[in-house]
Amino acid sequence: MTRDRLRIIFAVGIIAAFVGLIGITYICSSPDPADSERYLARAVEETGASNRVAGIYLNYRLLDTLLEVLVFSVAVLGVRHYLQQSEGMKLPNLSESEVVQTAVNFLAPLALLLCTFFAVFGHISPGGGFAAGVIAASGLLYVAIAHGIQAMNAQLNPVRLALMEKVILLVLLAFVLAPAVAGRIPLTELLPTGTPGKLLSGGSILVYNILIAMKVFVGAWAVIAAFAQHRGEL
Amino acid sequence: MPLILLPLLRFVFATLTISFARARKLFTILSHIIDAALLSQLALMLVRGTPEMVSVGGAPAGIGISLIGDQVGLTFAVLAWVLSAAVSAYTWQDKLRPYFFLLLNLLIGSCYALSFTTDLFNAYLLFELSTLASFLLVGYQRQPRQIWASLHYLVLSSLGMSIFLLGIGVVYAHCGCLDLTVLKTIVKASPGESWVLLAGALLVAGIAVKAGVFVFSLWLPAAHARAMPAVSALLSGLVIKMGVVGLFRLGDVFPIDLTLIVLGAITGILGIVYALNSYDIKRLLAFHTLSQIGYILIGFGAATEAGRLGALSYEVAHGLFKALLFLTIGEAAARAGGSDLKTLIENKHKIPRGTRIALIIAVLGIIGLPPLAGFDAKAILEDGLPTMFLHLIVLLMSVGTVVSFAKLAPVLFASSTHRASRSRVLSYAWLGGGIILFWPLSLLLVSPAITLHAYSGLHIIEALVVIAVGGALYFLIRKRRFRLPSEIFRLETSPLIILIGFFLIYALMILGQ
Amino acid sequence: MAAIIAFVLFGIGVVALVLRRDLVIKLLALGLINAASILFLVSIGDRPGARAPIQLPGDLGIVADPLPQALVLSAIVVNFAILALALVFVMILVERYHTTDSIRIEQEMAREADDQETPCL
Amino acid sequence: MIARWILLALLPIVAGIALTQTRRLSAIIGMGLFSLLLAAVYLLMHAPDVAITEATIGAALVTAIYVLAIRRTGRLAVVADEAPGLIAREGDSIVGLEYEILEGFARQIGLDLSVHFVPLRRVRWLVAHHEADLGAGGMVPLDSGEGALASTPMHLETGVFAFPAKRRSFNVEPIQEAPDYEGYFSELLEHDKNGTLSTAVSSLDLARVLSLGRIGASLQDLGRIDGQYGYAFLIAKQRTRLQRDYADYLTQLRASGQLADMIERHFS
Repeated sequence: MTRDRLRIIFAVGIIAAFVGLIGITYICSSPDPADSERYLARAVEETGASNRVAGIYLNYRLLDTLLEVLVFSVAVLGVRHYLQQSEGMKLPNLSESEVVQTAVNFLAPLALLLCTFFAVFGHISPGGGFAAGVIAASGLLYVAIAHGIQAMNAQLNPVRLALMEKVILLVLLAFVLAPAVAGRIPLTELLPTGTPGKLLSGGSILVYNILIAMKVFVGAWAVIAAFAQHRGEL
Repeated sequence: MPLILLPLLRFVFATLTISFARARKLFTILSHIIDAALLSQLALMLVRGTPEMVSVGGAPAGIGISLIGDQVGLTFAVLAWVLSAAVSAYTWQDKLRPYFFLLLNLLIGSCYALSFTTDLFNAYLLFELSTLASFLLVGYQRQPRQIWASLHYLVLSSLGMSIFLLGIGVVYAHCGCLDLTVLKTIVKASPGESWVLLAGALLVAGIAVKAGVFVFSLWLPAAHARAMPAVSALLSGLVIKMGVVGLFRLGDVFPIDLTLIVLGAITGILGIVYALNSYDIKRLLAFHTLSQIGYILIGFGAATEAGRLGALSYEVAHGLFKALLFLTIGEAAARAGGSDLKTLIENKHKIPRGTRIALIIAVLGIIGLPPLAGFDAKAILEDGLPTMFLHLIVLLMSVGTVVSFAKLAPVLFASSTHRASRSRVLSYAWLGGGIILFWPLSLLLVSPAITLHAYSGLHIIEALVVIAVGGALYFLIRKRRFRLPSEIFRLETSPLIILIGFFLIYALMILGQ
Repeated sequence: MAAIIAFVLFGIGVVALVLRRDLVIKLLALGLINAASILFLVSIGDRPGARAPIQLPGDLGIVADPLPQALVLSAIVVNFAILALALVFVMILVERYHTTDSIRIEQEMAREADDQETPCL
Repeated sequence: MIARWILLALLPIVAGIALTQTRRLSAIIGMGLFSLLLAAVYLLMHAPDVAITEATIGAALVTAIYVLAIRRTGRLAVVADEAPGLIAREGDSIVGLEYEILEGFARQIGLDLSVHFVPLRRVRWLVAHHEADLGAGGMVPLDSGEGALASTPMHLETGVFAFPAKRRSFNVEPIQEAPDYEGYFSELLEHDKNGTLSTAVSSLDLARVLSLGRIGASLQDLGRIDGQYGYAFLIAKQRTRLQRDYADYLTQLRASGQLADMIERHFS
């Protein structure tokens, strides 16, 4: 008992010391916001996206975003690989009550609308491909809750979805690679930047947002479906 | 352009491998040929004195993500290519899912990208990508112990990466940029300020978790010992080195020379101590990975030209012989039915001849017999050490290496009628050839004057004496058993130890200014 | 101030990671640790009197620094990937050992085949 | 501004509460709430993109997969203390009266039966914390007032016997509790060999007494405790629907005479 308590005190002590040390040092070093103005001076004109975050995310830091998509794909792949190997089993239907059905009829189109909005206007207003994809996938989850995952899976063939995911990833990679092969190194000069604030502006950002939204939608749905079908005992 | 194409093409091949599983072998050959062409183009540019540098994204260098093909990066990229080829050959005939090769390609791609990037956040993402890929690779066979080791790896490494992210935050708050080349001038202009110390300590502690530094990489022995041989080889040869390359890059910016030396000494000595007490050979190799990282860190921390080059060559040399050791021991263990020493000795006649010869070369390489890889790299490194004390530590580590590998001696000699498959032999020959021909090859990296100096009589005698002393010591202490704390490797304790390690780094950075 | 909260959250996460024995809760703690470092990054970009970084050219109002926000988007996704994959591995372990208690799993594993070095020679 | 401070101050509190929960579901939902709060904080920190991403990924997606993962659909999870005759391993299969009842019940409500053998103390804990649906293996019904646990109707009569503290004299206080030794039945046998049986055990039910006797343990001075006892399954108090289902099933089993058949087969 005392040994356990000692352990707890020891752990909390060390962690508190860590938090205290970095907290105090950081506050005392008094960071000056003016130091990080570098990115503010540029951006909108260069990327053509009035949402500066999208401009940085899909233009200056395109490589990061690509890596992020890859990380997400690895996660989807891993989840699918490990959860599918457990033997094929009959899927339980979730709930099917009237109320849920009605709610879903209202929620699912809303999710679709939000998804489209976030993906298409991601360079003008907040949003972006990733959020759009996840929202669409959760919309699908509502539908699945109402109609049962089994019915869902009959309509959305997992194999075809997996294929679609790969194709989208390839298209995305091709889109990133095309300028590099053509010798246009910054990787972002494929489409004109246009006038910031208009729908067709921001160069390739719009295309990337839509591609990422599709990719993430398929991936997120695959993850959700894998977890929903798995009859674990956790 | 090759700088971008190298990683991106690997990612494309990764996707292709899983889309068209049948054409996997074609893709493997194709990707290695393309990579070789691109790498030689980069090497040519480096030799001409104009290393390629590009900035990705529509922003000038320092704001967008910059990639640079310098010596450190290119060396590591070449190592990645060599090991990728070796592992591809080793798994040529294995019935593995396309999923495995996808992860392999992603891992190699992220190694390429990491060796060139100078952007902190990009490095963070690459570390995470490689963590996830190797996490899945370790658990590939779904054995519970692999899964547990994998999970441990993921938890610690993700904790480390969060610490790294805090470091990125501190850097950005003060400098407004994440590019190491720009950071260098800013940090040089403000020596000894508290935020420099804080940011440096956070970044170093975060990377150290991935780099195989002893008090941080507590996940390493389990993960490396339990994964498949091909995966262990990559983890030990490459994934650990990603962290080391990260430390090299940070070493150029932050004042962490003393930190690296002390961490190197600690990990070197403790790794040896644990290795001496290991009788499961895969575990022994895993602990040796830790101890060998010690050489590299000490060499780099010495901050001399020869020390730096020695560290780089040792990084390559270690990648070669450790990968070969893991591959051969893996096959031997599969044939013998277990990887602990007793089983290996009892079934040593089942080990194929090709495997045994490769194993002998690898062991001779790691204990530093002239003129193999270990000797060459170690000699260059020792030339760069400024003080006698460091020499002594390095000598101690060398003796320890010999002592712990002397255990393997009975396995090495036996007659056998078994034969290894052709692709495996090719893979062994590829790595073994690298170990034997290391000296001529190292001329590409190191100037001839330094390399020749390494072959002075003194070094050769020293290496032979070390081997003799190590062998003799082994006979003296082989009956001794001592218990080492294994508590620190548990999931409940290791996060705390990482935090304690952070205090150590912080203190060393204050001392080292 | 938000930075301090972020550090505190980081601390809470590590405490839970070390002291809670349930693996699922350990993973949630890991998610908290990541979320804390993300909060820290976002807090850097914020400045008094700023607006969200969405503006047309020629608009000279003070906006929050967009770069940390862009970085953080990636970090959130990475966090999700880690949590999902780790959860899958925990599920596999639970199927094998019927418990999520990390210490019990360690014990079971040690009992199953003693991982301790078998001395020989 | 004030809203932001309040939300920021709430963050550690919510995180702390969420991570100290014993029930996993509460912890997961707590962390989902934390993510939502975090998204609100981001919104107030002028980072709408981050807020949207955090709300969709951190709050929705992560919470969704964690909840999906911990829900045990399609399985009737039973934890049992091994009790020969009632529910016990025999080679690779499981046999016994209770197992047969459970099998039938699981089939009736359309679930797969999965049985895990754990020590007795753990059976109670697991059922009480909703980690398992039913607890089996010679469970004697508890007083209804006891914590989060309830018991199903009895399916087999039994007696409870008290072990004297010292073997010499027989002077048993009536003990209300069910068997309260710790550990597996096989561990009990170890105690018998060591002669420490009476200190390890205070009371035992009939099935275990019989099997102890069968192995040759000395059962002198054993006293029957007064009262009506029977075997039942443990179930969490809140699972009223499952309780009702089981009660219906048992009544049906009894009415059709199948239960009597089973008892006959297993205990004669």
